[in-house]
Amino acid sequence: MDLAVILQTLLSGVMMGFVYALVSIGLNLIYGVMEIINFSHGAFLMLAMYIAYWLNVMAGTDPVLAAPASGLAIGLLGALTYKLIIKRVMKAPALAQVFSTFGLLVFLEALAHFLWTADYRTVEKTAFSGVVSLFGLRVGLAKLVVAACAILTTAVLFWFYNRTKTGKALQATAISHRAAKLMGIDTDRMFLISWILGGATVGMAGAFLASLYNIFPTIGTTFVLLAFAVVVLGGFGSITGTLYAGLIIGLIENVAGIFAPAFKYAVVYALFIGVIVFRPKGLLGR
Amino acid sequence: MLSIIDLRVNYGKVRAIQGASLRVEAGQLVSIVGSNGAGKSTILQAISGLVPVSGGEIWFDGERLDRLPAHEIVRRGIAHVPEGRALFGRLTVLENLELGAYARQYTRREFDRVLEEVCTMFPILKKRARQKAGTLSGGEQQMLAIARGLMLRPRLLMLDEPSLGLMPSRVSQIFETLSQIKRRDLTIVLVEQNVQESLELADYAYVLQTGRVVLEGPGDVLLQQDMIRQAYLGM
Amino acid sequence: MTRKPTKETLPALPGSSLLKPGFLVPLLAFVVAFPWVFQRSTFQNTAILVLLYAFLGQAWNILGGYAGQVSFGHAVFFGIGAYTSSLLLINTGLNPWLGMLVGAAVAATVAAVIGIPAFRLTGHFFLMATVGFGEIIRTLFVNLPEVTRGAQGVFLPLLESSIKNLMFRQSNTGYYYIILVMTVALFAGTAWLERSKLGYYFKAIKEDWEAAEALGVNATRYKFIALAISAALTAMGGTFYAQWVLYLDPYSTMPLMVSVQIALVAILGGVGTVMGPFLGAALLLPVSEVIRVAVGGGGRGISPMIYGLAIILISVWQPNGIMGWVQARERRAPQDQTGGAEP
Amino acid sequence: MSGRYGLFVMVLLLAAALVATACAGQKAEEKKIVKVGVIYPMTGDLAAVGNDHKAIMELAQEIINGEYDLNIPLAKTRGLPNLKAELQLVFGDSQGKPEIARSEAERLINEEKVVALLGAYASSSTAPASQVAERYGIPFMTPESTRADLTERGFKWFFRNIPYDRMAVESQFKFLAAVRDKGINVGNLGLLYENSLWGQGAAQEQRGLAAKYGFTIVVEVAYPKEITDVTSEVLKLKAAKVDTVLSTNYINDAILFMKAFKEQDFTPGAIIGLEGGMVAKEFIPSLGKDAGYVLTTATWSPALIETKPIVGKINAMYKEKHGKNISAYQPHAFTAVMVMADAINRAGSTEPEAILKALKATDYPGESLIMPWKGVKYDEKGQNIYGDVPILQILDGKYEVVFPFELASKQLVWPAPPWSERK
Repeated sequence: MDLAVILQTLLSGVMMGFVYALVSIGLNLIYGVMEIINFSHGAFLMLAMYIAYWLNVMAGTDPVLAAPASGLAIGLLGALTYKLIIKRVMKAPALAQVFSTFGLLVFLEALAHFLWTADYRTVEKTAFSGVVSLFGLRVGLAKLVVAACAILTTAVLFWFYNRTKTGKALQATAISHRAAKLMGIDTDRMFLISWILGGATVGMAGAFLASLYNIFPTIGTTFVLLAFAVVVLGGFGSITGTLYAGLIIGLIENVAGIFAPAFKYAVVYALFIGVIVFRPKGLLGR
Repeated sequence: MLSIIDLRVNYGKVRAIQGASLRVEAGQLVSIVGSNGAGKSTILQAISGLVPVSGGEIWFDGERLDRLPAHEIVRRGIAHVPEGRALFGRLTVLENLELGAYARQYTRREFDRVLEEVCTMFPILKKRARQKAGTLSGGEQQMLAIARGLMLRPRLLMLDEPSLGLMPSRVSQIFETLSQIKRRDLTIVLVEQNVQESLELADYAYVLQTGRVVLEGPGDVLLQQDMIRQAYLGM
Repeated sequence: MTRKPTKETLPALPGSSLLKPGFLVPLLAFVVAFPWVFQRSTFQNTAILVLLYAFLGQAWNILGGYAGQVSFGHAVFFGIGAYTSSLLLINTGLNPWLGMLVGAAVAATVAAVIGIPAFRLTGHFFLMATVGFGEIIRTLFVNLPEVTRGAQGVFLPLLESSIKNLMFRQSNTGYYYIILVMTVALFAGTAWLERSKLGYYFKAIKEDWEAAEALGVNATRYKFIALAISAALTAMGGTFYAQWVLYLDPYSTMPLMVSVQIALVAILGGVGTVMGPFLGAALLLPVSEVIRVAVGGGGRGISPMIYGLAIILISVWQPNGIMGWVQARERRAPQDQTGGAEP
Repeated sequence: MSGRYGLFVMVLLLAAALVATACAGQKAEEKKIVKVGVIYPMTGDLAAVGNDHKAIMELAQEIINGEYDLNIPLAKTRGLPNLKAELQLVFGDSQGKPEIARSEAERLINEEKVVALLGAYASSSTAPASQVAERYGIPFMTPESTRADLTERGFKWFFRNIPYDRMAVESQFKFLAAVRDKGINVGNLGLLYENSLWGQGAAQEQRGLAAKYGFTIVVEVAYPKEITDVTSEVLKLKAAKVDTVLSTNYINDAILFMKAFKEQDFTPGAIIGLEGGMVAKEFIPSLGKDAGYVLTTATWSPALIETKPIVGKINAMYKEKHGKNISAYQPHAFTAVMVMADAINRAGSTEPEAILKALKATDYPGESLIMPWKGVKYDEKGQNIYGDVPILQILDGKYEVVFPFELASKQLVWPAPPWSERK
């Protein structure tokens, strides 16, 4: 195998890595703060993709520019999910929590099917088409833009999480609800914020991804299992970890794709199990 | 300043506190002593809103606390340094202190001044500012927990077993610190297993047994009581 | 006194009113008479699905409900059971009943191997690991065509109709009674388990792993036992499914959705209770069927919408499942009685 | 106390609801009606297909029961003249699940008393549903399930109109051989396929036929169909110096691969698909000009709307009703209704054995089909032997027939121009 292929594979892996990281961050945020797995995360992603798609069809908005709108909308959906469902099952057994978000997943996917049918849709009017060639390495411009947006969004979130008072309070809540309360942190508000942020990031991710993928009601499921792997690998509650884990999974997926494409997700899951068993706090967990 | 009237707390069927009344006057250091499971920690948790109150009332400066959520109570100026310290181990010492001031809307300058003030009491924390809280030694962690509570500039400081699990030399250091804090006219509620020291320090003290106040009085008076001496001091 | 439904206020046998003859005898009479009363094949097929999922849900319940280890990977054991007996039948002509036992043994073995790493985990981590194993094993089934015929799947040969062959050509009644007997036996076994030492150990592990260890219960060992029993039973359900549908492939027998459906039946019914999985299956499957018939074929996803909504509502309002509701009524019942005695 | 009775009442109510909803469908027995059952996925992942099929099959039913001036058997007369009855299609929803397909087949046979079954799109549903039909001795016709061994089960009651995968793959290789005979360099083959039932089966056929026709396969890339990134798969093809790609994809992955081919500047001489994604209605709209030069087998082609009058007429009727053209596998569903109705009419009876006999004697004329086939005639396994599989190429944004050469609507372009030279 020549060097060019290896480099191209690595590059492609890194690009996908950023995308996976962005898709996963919201999941991690919510789990980190509340210890609730949001199974409907994939449906959030799917809805965001549809928002970007319809904005493109109706107003000609480029999907990348639709990100704020879809981020806002899905952030709101996150808030509603928290207020209407999660808050009511917080004291319930963990199983009820799992199934409430699972029910939401089924509901939202069916809703998308009802509203927009099962047809595959593709964003047709995009400003970023064509291919960028650099030292013989080739990347689709759209993918490059998506990766850049993913990095930017992650950076902003990172800043928010580590440099603002609310960000610190979120971290404190993630570490211990009780200790956070003793600091005068309104944990209920932090839960709400984590759902809003979780929704908003996956909402933006969905808009970015809309230009790369076909859009259909069950598209989210494809990503969400990988997102779980990313979150576990990176360690719960760690944004940096999620970023690195996204990169690792992107790379593994691409390298495995060269050698045994049929097994590539199996390799990812095997690694994922290995990590949770031997390093339950994540590869980079503290 | 703080008055607790006929407080009752249940955990499921277990009645942890079954009608306890306590008073804390401004500027006092009040000790609560009692054996394990007597309900000492539960009283502090009830005050700071961590456990729901099943009956009775808690008043603080003319305001009823027992209906408020925990974060509102902290905003009233009540700092609770819980048993086991509840530090944010993944965060740095400085970040822990910042979070201690979360409920206060300090300006940058005010924050720096409060931080300076607290750090003069615990110089070691300044040295460790960038270190993760989880990597500190037990004594240092306790210092940090107290310092974090002080960052609130509390009107009432509640300490739960500050000396628990520390080496004897560290224990005396903690009590040294406590008396230092006391000198600054802060109102303090102290829950301690080291009955001797805590009573020596206390202006007033309560003895708890199975969720009830069985004895109360000024610290030095209680220290003379036979029951205390037999039950807790082994004399 | 508060009347919150806490652990301490539960009766010794939760939901026991559903285990009394007053409820069981009419229920049994109903299920035994069912195929004679309802001869339409829709009813019979739905009833078979209900019983099959009650069986699978109960198998899941032993691990997930009693021993408290929540798995989202049971489709693997289901698939292993279905495949083992079917491949043995095709390749060696082994009787499906024997194949069922072999499948159960294989599933238990695989379960034990999975358990070695997975039982180092708890809670959400264990759950995620079972999802991962599910995906890995399904991938293996797809990609080892020499053994499993890969994605091509397996057609079962049509044998003569008989109980011995576990195959009936014209009528569903045979299938119905076989799965009925299997289900009743499993439910009786579970009722026994609940009172047995083993069941007690399981519950101890679920409530407090460390305390169980401290009491001298070898928690890990009993977790393995629960997993092996659960996997073996699930595999038996798989064999029944294979003999009934007569066609298998990894995408339709082993997807995550089957794992979730198995767990869902038990959870909606009420985990850690004997009757829970039956109630869950009896509610969930016919309801989705009724919605589908009522809304019509071209429903464009209305029926899954209602289904999803129903799951959300149940988890919000009755997080302990249908049995939670039954138990709440039972707790109220004695008070009603005393209330009635007073003038 | 009332808890357990409440529950019991609940169960009974449920049963009552079932009875009520099921009975609602049972009335209007006055008119003489012949029922044919249809099983398709109406909900779930494949719902779009099922609903599209239902729409066009209802059109077929209308044509049979009404009077239309079309050159199709039964069109000019009302209903089934030999039985003096109307045809009624009864639809069942498989949800795309084998066990539901099985249940629906039984329901249609036992409760709706259908005389024949059509369906069920996915081979994994067709297999169990047709097994039920076999057990009950009712004819089962699949319009579009292509899995090869469906007709290898030795079933007496099973019929298939569509040329199955082996025939389509055979067509790919006949085409390759013909191209080679013209002096074009076909070069090394690479197999690219989605790793489930369909893709694995196609690859198996392709391996066998490559050996038979003397072509070399240098690389095989099987990928899971839920794939999110295909760059490494494309690199693998590129690194293996593949000249011709035989590509078996669903629509989602087909589009991802085409995008990645372009991104990685991978231009094989030809990309030859096996229907599926390459003929899906979204393929050309999603890719625009990047879909150009793709070759694919196709049992049906939209080009027929213009080239074959009968297809144009049916399409016009469909378009008037539903506002869109017929596409992909819909014509197969339409054809199945027509062929089955014709057989029942010829049988002159609703006795299964009579219908079976009529089906076996089927020789449906090609000019009455909205398919490009010579006709419909079954071999002893129930496979339609007249199903030809032409090869289409996407030229100027349209599907054009390029093979067999004598039927070509446009000249084949091989090799495809490199990405950089496309306008």
